Amino acid sequence: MTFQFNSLQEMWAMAGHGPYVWTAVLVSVAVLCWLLAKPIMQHRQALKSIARNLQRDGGQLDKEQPKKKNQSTPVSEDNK
Amino acid sequence: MASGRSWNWFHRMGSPRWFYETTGRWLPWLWVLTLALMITGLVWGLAFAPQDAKQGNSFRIIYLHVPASFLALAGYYIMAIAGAVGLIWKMKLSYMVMKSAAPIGAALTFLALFTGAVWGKPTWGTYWVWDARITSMLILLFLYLGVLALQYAFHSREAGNKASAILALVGTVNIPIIYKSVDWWYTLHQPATIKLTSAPSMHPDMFQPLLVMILALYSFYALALILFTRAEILQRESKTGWVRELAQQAHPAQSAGVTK
Amino acid sequence: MPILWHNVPRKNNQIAEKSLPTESLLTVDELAYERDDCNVFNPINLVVEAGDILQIEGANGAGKTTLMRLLTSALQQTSGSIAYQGQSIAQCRYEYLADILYIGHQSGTKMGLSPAENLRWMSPASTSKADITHALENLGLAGYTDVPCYSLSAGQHRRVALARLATSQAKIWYLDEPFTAIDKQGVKAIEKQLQNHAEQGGAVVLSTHQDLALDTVRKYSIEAHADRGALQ
Amino acid sequence: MMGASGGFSAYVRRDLLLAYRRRGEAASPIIFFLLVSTLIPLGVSPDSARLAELAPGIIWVMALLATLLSTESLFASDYQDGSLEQMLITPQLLVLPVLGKVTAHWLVTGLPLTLVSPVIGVMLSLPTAGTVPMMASLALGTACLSLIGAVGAALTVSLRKGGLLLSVLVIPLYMPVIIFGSASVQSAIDGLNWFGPLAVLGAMLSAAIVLCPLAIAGALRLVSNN
Repeated sequence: MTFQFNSLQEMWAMAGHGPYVWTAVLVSVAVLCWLLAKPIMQHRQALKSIARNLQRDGGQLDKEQPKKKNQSTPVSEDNK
Repeated sequence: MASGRSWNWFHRMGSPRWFYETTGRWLPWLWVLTLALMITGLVWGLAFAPQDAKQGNSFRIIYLHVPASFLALAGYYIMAIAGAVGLIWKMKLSYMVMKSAAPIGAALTFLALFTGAVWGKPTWGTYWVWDARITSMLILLFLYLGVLALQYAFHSREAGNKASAILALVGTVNIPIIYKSVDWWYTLHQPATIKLTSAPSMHPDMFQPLLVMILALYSFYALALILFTRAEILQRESKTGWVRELAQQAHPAQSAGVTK
Repeated sequence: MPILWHNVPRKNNQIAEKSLPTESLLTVDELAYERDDCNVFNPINLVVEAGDILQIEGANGAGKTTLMRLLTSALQQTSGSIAYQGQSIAQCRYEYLADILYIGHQSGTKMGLSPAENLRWMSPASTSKADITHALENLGLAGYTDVPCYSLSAGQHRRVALARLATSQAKIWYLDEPFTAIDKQGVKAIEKQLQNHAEQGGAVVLSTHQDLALDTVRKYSIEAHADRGALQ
Repeated sequence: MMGASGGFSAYVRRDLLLAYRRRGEAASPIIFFLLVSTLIPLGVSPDSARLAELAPGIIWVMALLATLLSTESLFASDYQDGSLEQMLITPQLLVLPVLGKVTAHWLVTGLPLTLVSPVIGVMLSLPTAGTVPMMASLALGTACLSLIGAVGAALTVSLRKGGLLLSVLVIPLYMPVIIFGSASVQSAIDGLNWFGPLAVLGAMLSAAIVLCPLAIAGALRLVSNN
């Protein structure tokens, strides 16, 4: 395994094929990075907006849970 | 029931929370593995692999093109299987995985097409040739776009999930047929082009970095899929207690007012 | 493959103790339906016996139509069970479907067909031509039996669909807002049919905002689940 | 509620009757087929040698588009007037009425297209050796197209603007059909054996008859409700 080029310049030029190879590399790296960055941003935004909603609802987290449970028991049962 | 216990792991796996917490532990390792493989493969392929006798340095694009094509196709099957699991066992998590797999697969298919076109210019003298593999890739891209478009066409998330799962399954049945047909069609028309070096006949010095790059993309795929799915889980499970706690821990300043 | 769309509802052992009489025509236990992770209504428990006329009440958006579609198995419940004569409708699906009649918001009449053809299509194969004409005439469609449906009014469309009640051999009738666009006389005629059906041992489940003139009607009201309020 | 609505043939007959009542609308794919084929000589060249070279492919592409055009409405009116809902609760396997409806659709679009195609063959100076293979491949191929298109139609039935989306979903799935359809015509013209591609088309049709109704039934049950 040896370095195939005499210098970095030569590697950049790739004997005339440089533009093609490096375009492919750059675009690939960009797309792959985007694929990782996008979910990370989404993740962050989701956490932020959930936290914001919690604040807006002012402690709903504690109040809401038992209230829901009450309501989910059958309310109207008028068979028979 | 005897079967009840052996299916336990399966249902636990279906829990978004379990998935979120478990993959959270894997993530750092997966990041390290992906980056290491990717850097090794790229440097090896771009700088140390010998150049191709006929194609010269342009052949180095293979280190991006082939792994991307691999994962693009495998990704479709992953998406379809996730969709099928969702349909059969009504597992919410697998729909989330399916939904996450679609953009990743579409992006990788685009990448395969793009690198193929860039590679085609120095090799064939033109960016686009109706080569069997490239045509199949193009159809695969359309299949991905169909699933993505259908997913977002519905107001109801559930309807979108089910519809795109069915479409993905139909596509899975069709993919082998499409590939075979396109292959056959290509041999029928036989345009005079230079055949690309196919992997098995490659020199080991060229093949080893390719193997590393394929592994790198597999690892990358797993990483991206997990990241997308985790983001999706947070959005969908935003009403559950554990996600709320998570949000409060992440942004204590914003939810500080709650306790007052 | 069919497993894809006929799932067996989950067992609910909380209510199992409530000794259900097997002869009940329809038994609904803790029925719940989630749409996009939101419960549509509070869990529903009801029993329908032969001879019952059950009116489903509820505000707009409470989930009356959803309930109707669950009962007719056009939708699959998220949890809870529906049993027909003591047997889960997932198990005796075709038997159950052969014994029910459902008229929804959209009545299912084809514009391109005449009322007689429509009724023919929606009636049991054994229905005679005279029965069909008679059923249509009973609902004030005499003289319209052979004109194409697209020349009829909305109320007349509804009447064509409701004429099925006369030819049907189903035990349970599910009627979703049957009186929309129907005039007073029509309502009376249909109410009479409902009563007859009940007296002959059938059952009717209908949703309507109108007060029925029948004295034997039982009412069941459903409420939108708190989940859905939280969304808005 | 079993009755006349049950079964495969009842749905075929009803849909044929409905199509007959709306003849003008039912004929539009055929008219489209004829109209577009007059555009080709205008757009490409009236030179019969050049037309003959392109004819197999062009006829197939147009037949595909004509079928696609009519596929959107396959379940749309049933969805709007509530008869789809009734179909879902008939006490029988859903694949039977589904297959009935698709068969009727083929009888109304694919079959007339096949019968009209020799006329278009003449207009586009398709060599006479290609006429019989063209009709045979269109007959088999349009049946495939109807079945595959119906999957897309079922998936998009509850969407208000499903038409464009339908073509995005369905055209990639159509590709094997068009490859083998036009290839059988082309091989006949070139004096080669054209039964091979036709046999593949037949195999595709039988696979589609088995698999597509399942997908359609599943799509209607799971998606049209929401």
